[in-house]
Amino acid sequence: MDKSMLGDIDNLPDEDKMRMSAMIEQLQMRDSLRMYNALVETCFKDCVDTFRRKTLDKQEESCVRRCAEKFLKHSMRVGMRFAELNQGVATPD
Amino acid sequence: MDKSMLGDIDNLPDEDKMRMSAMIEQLQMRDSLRMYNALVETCFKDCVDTFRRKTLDKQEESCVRRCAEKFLKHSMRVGMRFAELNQGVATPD
Amino acid sequence: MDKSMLGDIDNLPDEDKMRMSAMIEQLQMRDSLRMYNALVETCFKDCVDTFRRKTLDKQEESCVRRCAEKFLKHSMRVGMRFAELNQGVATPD
Amino acid sequence: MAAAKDVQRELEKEMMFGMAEKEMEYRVELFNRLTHVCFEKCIEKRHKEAELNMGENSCIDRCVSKYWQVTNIVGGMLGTQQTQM
Amino acid sequence: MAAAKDVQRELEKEMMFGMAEKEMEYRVELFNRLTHVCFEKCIEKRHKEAELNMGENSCIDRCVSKYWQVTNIVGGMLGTQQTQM
Amino acid sequence: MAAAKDVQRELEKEMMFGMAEKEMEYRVELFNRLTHVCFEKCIEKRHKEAELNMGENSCIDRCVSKYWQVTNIVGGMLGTQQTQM
Repeated sequence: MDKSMLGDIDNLPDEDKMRMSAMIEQLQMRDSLRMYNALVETCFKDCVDTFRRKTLDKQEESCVRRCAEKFLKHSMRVGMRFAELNQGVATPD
Repeated sequence: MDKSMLGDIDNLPDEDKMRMSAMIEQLQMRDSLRMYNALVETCFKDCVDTFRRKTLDKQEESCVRRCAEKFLKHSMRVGMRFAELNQGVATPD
Repeated sequence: MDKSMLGDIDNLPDEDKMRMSAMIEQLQMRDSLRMYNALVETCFKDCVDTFRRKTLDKQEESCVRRCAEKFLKHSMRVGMRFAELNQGVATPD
Repeated sequence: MAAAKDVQRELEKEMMFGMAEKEMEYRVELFNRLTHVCFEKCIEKRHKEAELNMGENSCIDRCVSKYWQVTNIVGGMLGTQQTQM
Repeated sequence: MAAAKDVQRELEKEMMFGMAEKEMEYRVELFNRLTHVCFEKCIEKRHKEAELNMGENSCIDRCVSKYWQVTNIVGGMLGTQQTQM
Repeated sequence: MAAAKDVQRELEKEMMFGMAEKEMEYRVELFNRLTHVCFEKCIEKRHKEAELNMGENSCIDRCVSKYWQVTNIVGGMLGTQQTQM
């Protein structure tokens, strides 16, 4: 698995660069939508367990809000660490 | 996340309408095939737990049949409720 | 679900055959990359449970190696059995 | 020059189709996750019956409704945080 | 008019490729789910050995065979219910 | 003949874009699985707080680092076994 595959992107003709960046933009949109779906499923599973009413009670709703905030912070932190590792930055134990 | 994205589909030229409906048809095919896969996995997991023979015993087979029927009814009901919510129909508690 | 869909691939013009095999090659690449991802996740889940250090200890590392080997052998065996069933080969109980 | 403009227009159209496709994929995935989670939360696993009983039916309705609410809450949070999602 | 027909034919070809692609994706997904489920059901989780033992090997064979049977049963049910799947 | 060559070149370009797309999809999937697993392993499920506490933060850092190591170990094994992956 090497990273060189996209290395020569700068040498592509303009038309292909545009196509490439359109593709990246679309993958990013798909990625955010998937993240949104994953976040909702995770927090629903963690916070909602009773089905006696069809609306969330206060406790469930605040659990969902805290869960979503934590998920976003978590996923930003994972993203930072992941980027460091991708760039070969060493970090203390 | 707004629904307007596809709102002006009627204003597209005929060729694009055809492409759009071809795309929708393909996504629907993928969707049914995924549902089929998900149904099989769910009912296999719920009903099959012993591996002393290579064919399902009577009990496992009827569990699978009931599970599949329930899954289909379940997923139809979810679809109906989902569609109502998408259209903003209020339902009693 | 019948297999005939791709049955007349031999009758396609050369250009389409090339497109078809390019498509198959791409799906195979996606498939291997997904398998790689699934293997890593499975073995990480099974083998790593403590997070007091940021590097794997000896025990975790050898668990991961054994798990990965088993996963590959497992998936080859599943592939063989799956292919037999796809071709309608009967096997003893 | 006309050709460059054609390419540009072609790309924009591809982009529009691609985005519409991603949007539909999102809805399908939402529906699939919802179906899966509510099956897990509401349906008795031994499958003694082929029919959904009354308890299961109302559990499904409430499960879908609560899931929908969670989607909206999270969507609101993402909207204010990132101004765009 | 010839152009419209070309567009039509081009679309039909796209459709054929798209459907073939979906069909292959389905098979790959089936194989992946099957592999995952049988790994969970048959393989001892502590991974003390790098080899599959006899019990695991025969469990895998039976697991694949039973999964295949479930696929066929469900396929039959969908076929009669919806006449097409 | 020139046309056949054009088709050939067009296909090669499609192939290049397709492979680049698969490669990016792989990275996105890796990131998503990693995020999901580390959330499960590190984050307290009752969600009493909206902040990550110190224990959770360092757990995340170590989880990502260990996951990365597993990726490399497995990548190495696949590389030597299959010479190509």
